[in-house]
Amino acid sequence: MSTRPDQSATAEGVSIAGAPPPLAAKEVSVVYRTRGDFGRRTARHALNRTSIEVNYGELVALVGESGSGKSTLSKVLLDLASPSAGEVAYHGKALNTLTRTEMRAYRNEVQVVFQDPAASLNPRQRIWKCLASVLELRGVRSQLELNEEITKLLTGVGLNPAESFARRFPHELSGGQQQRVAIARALAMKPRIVIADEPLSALDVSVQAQVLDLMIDHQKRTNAGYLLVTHDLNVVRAVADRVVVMYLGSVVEMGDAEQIFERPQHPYTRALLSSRLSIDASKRRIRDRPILTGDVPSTTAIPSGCAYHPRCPIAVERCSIDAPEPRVTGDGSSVACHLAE
Amino acid sequence: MLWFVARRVAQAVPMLLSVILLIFVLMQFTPGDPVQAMVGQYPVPQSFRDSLTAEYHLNAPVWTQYWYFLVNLAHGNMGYSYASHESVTSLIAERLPNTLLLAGSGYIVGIVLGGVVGLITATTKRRGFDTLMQTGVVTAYAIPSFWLGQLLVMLFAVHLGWFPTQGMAPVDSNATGIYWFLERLSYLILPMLTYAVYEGARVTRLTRVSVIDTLNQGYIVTARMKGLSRWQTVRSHVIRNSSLPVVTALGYSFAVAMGGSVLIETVFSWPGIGLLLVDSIKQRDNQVVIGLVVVIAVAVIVMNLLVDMAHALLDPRIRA
Amino acid sequence: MSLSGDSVDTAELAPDLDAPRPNTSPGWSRGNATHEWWARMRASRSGMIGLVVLILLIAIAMLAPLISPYAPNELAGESLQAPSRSHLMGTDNVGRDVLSVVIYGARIALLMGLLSAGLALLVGGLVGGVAGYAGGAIETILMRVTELFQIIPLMVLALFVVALWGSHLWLLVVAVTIAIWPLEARIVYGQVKALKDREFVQVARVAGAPHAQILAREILPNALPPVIVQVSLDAGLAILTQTSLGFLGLGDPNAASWGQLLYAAQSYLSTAWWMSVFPGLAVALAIIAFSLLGDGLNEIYNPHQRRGTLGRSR
Amino acid sequence: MRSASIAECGHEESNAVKETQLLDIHDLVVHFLREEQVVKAVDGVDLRVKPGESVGLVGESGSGKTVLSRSIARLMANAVIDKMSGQVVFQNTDLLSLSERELERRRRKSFLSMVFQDPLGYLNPTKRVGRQVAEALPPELSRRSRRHRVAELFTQVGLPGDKASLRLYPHEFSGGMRQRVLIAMALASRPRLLIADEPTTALDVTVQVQVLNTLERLHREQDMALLVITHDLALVAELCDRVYVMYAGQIVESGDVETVLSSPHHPYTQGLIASMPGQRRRMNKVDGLVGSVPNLALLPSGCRFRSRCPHAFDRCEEMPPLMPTSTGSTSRCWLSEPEAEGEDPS
Repeated sequence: MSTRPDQSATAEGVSIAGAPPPLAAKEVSVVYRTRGDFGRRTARHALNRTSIEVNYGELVALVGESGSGKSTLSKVLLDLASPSAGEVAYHGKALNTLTRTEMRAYRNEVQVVFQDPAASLNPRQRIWKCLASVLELRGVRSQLELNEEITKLLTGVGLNPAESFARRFPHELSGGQQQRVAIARALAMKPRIVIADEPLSALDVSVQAQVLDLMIDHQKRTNAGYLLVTHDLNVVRAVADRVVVMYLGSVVEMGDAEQIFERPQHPYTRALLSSRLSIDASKRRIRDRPILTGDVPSTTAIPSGCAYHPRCPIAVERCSIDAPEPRVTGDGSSVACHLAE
Repeated sequence: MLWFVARRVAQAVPMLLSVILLIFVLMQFTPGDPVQAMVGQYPVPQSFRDSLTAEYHLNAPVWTQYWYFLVNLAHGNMGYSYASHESVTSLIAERLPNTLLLAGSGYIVGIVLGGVVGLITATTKRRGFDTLMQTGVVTAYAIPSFWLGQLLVMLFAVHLGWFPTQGMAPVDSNATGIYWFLERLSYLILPMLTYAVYEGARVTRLTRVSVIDTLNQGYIVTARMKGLSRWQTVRSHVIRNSSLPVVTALGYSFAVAMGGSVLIETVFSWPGIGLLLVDSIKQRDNQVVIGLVVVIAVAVIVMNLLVDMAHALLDPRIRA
Repeated sequence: MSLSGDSVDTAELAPDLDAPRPNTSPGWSRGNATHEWWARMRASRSGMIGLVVLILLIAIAMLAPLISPYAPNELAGESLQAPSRSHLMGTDNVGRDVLSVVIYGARIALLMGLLSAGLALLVGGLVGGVAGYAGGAIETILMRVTELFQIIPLMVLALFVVALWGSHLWLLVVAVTIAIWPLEARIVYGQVKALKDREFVQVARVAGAPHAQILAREILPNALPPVIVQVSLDAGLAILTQTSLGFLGLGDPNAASWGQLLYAAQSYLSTAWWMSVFPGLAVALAIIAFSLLGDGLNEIYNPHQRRGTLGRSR
Repeated sequence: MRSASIAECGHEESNAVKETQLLDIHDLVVHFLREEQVVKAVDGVDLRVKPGESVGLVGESGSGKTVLSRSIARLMANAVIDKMSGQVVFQNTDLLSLSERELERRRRKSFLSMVFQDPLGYLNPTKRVGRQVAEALPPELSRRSRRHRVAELFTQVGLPGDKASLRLYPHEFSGGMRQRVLIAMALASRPRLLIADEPTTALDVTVQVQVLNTLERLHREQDMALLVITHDLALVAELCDRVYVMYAGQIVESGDVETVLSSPHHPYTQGLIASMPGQRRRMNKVDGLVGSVPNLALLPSGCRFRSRCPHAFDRCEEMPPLMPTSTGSTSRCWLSEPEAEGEDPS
């Protein structure tokens, strides 16, 4: 248990020796206790002792199905939700111990792009105002500078002519354009870490690629760290350096993208990969696909032991009793399964 | 379901205590001394003052006072009317059935009428009819109930002479059997109608919105795909589902109706608790006023309880 | 499927989320906001009728001394005279000119209605806003208290306050305010709470915007429209409550108000219909005006659930 | 002029072949009104489904594919329709000419059924699932055989058919199971054609495979034709024999799935395939699409893809008809014309 942080550090193999990762969640749990109608209490275990880190220059993909806690994890990393246990560390320092200046640095450095671009823009602000209020937080004050910066930002995300877009309200833009504005706003803070929570899933197929390109371009150019939260494995395959697979609030496997896709260790990862539809498939592949039975259980009733055991094709008795701890395997990835090699 | 009821009832208790606390707090803010707040502006003899002070522990700290206020209520003791020297409890008990008769009948007629009209306006395709009904609803909604009562009295009672103007029964009546019933009915009709117009307008509006909303749901498309006819779809998928929000709103509207009964009972001199409330206020008979406010609050809480249960019966998602 | 009359959700059938929207489509206010607002207001039948009637009422109230034939409490002639050329709406039981009382009554009704609605917005907005934004225990406590006030029927609550504290003009305003503030509190609370969790507010937090800025720039501008609609409806309710108190004989006996006239009329229903009909009409008109205005504003701010009370717009 | 060109191009099939069609949509036009604008959701669509065939209809949001599918089953609201013309011939009957009563009668037997996206919204939350499925059965059935048949349908779609499950409410099911209930309901009338509108979009990927697998099995075992409407080319690749690609209210390309996916002719199809992340080498921008789908109420003249097309030229100001290509598919692009084939940059 106590050795885990070191283990995961070696597991990722990306962090520079000694220096703590710029953004990391350590053993974070989030439990939402809701009082349902008429006093019935339910506890929703959104995250269960989850650790993850994001380093500069890498693109980490966080994959999982509904209820896997991937959105909660990104909220925790953004300090929009507070963990019930564990902590989020910014350059090795827990968020709630940051000084004012450090907090400001964190707020500057870590930015977000949400799923629904229409909801993430204030409907009553013109694009200019929307970007300006962010730039002002960075200390850009004069009208001239603001105009200049906003033009640069909008052109940077492919919204030309910038002046015309700056004058508009969000609803006058298409979904793809709105998402570009949302990205521009995140970039206005010159972030070194960007957390993108399902940034593509609200967009049309033909627009997804454009938006993805834009983010990848920024990531490569500025050497920023990206945490891409998604359920689309095809996207992950195309762009990720490292992959973290979550199931019901726990990380079941993480490792180098190449390794995860070529040699998945956890049975859930394997099931996830085999359910990826592909247009290369020779016809009727659907008929031959191995089927994972059952649905994702609710986070209010997480199975005992390994949360995956009721659906797992290779589960043994032990799996229903104790929960497997993440273990580093031969090729440097980390997997939480009793039966993994 | 049983659990649901038990939990819901258990929750009503603190609610009740808090409402009584609210009433108590409002009384605390009354200018003048507390005895005066309780009895109103009667010149009361010192002996009565002392007995009240002792009964409600008015010299004790506020929390103790609240406790004895509650204890007295729990024993059904709401004090004595200084005007009539009767116990407040018996005064209210005497008047309550009359209010229930009037409000209940008006409520039922209004709900039935409003439900039917709302369903028709929502499903009909004739725009003109819909607009007409809608305009009617807005108008009915905006007309003060007491004024509508006055208009009805002037038209049907004074001008046409069809119904009596005021009261609940003639002073000296020897009608029996069916005649007795008809006589009572003739007194009931106008105030009941006033109630029903108001309640009906509200229910029409609610039902219309709710039915239109239900018709836009996916399962209506599913029903049509299954080959159900229009009427079958309405019967089996629309009515129950669209009654959910209406039932919820009825809980709130009951409170409004209780408020409205004060006005309607005044117009028609109907001897219910609403009229009692107004008379007591005018006579500064505050013991009665306090008792009435408590009783009305209890009635509203009970009604909300019933509505929640009806809701749970209609909607399986709420149970469990 | 032809069951539904007019409101089929075509957005579901062909969402054009990704198509640039033309400038004429309805939505939140935009370029030339005032201009746009006015254009849409003019397109709303309910809204325009409400606005015109309301402006008329306000004009009457303001110009009362100029247009009213008599002073409100002046004994203008014999009592209980039917409408005639010299007394267009007749005279009341003490010989006042009904028309004059109705005209001056507009002053009291509008003043007291708007005053109580405004005060209720102030109290309710503060309670609801704090509860919605703060969350946690503060939220629970404040909203429970708001609920309590709603258990006692509005009218009964107002009566209770009058019974305890008396019925001077300003106490009536307080009574009505106490009765209707929970309505405002709930709507403000609902708005603020929903907006607080919206993505664009969270983005502002992530960028490090201070609370004051988030409230002022992100939450308030978006919470305001539905609140304005509610205030318009509640102003009508305030007038109704205040007139009702007057009708019960609990209004200020010295102020010439609609409610007071209706109270007096109660004793003369068989002889003097004009004492009831004209002030009642005035009350109904004022309430309809506020309610139509509210509908119109609702159409402007929520164009997608356009369901005007007077049929469709345009 | 446009309809004439559609008639002479398109599928050049003899009458004999035509008669074997299960569903034959000819020049279907559905325009509806929204906020005083005419939305040309379906604008001259030809589409055919043979008995037992599996056909995909691919399009992005705003392409009109949902309106098309609803129009086939006549599940569009009449109130907002601005214009509806053309033919939807199903089993030799033009559905558009049927009266509502006749339509209701036919929906109950061996007709066509639909499965919708978002299963929760399409199930009545206050009714037990068993009863909802039973409603779709012919009314003349006895109570016993009704119950029996519902249990049978449940097992067919992979749900437990025991009494307790039939008495559950929709909210007591998971998303995947709800979708199965909808499928069971659609199967109740033993349809010859099942139209599935985004059947798995709301589901998790592991569950998506389960549901698609069930659909495919039912299609195969019951010889039921499938018309799958989706935005996901991969889903079509795995499930369908033929595919129609829809853009801005029109079919822009159609043909065998393998042919269309391996050698797409229309620049839109090419762009769509290139946009699929799995198709691209890392960081290597192949001809992805630029811009976004046009507003169906404000369509440009000529080829509707013109503004986004990398190959647009003068002639594109004129609307191209659907024309046969060298690979046997059809494409609505001047560059796909046989004589222009040489210049086709694909």
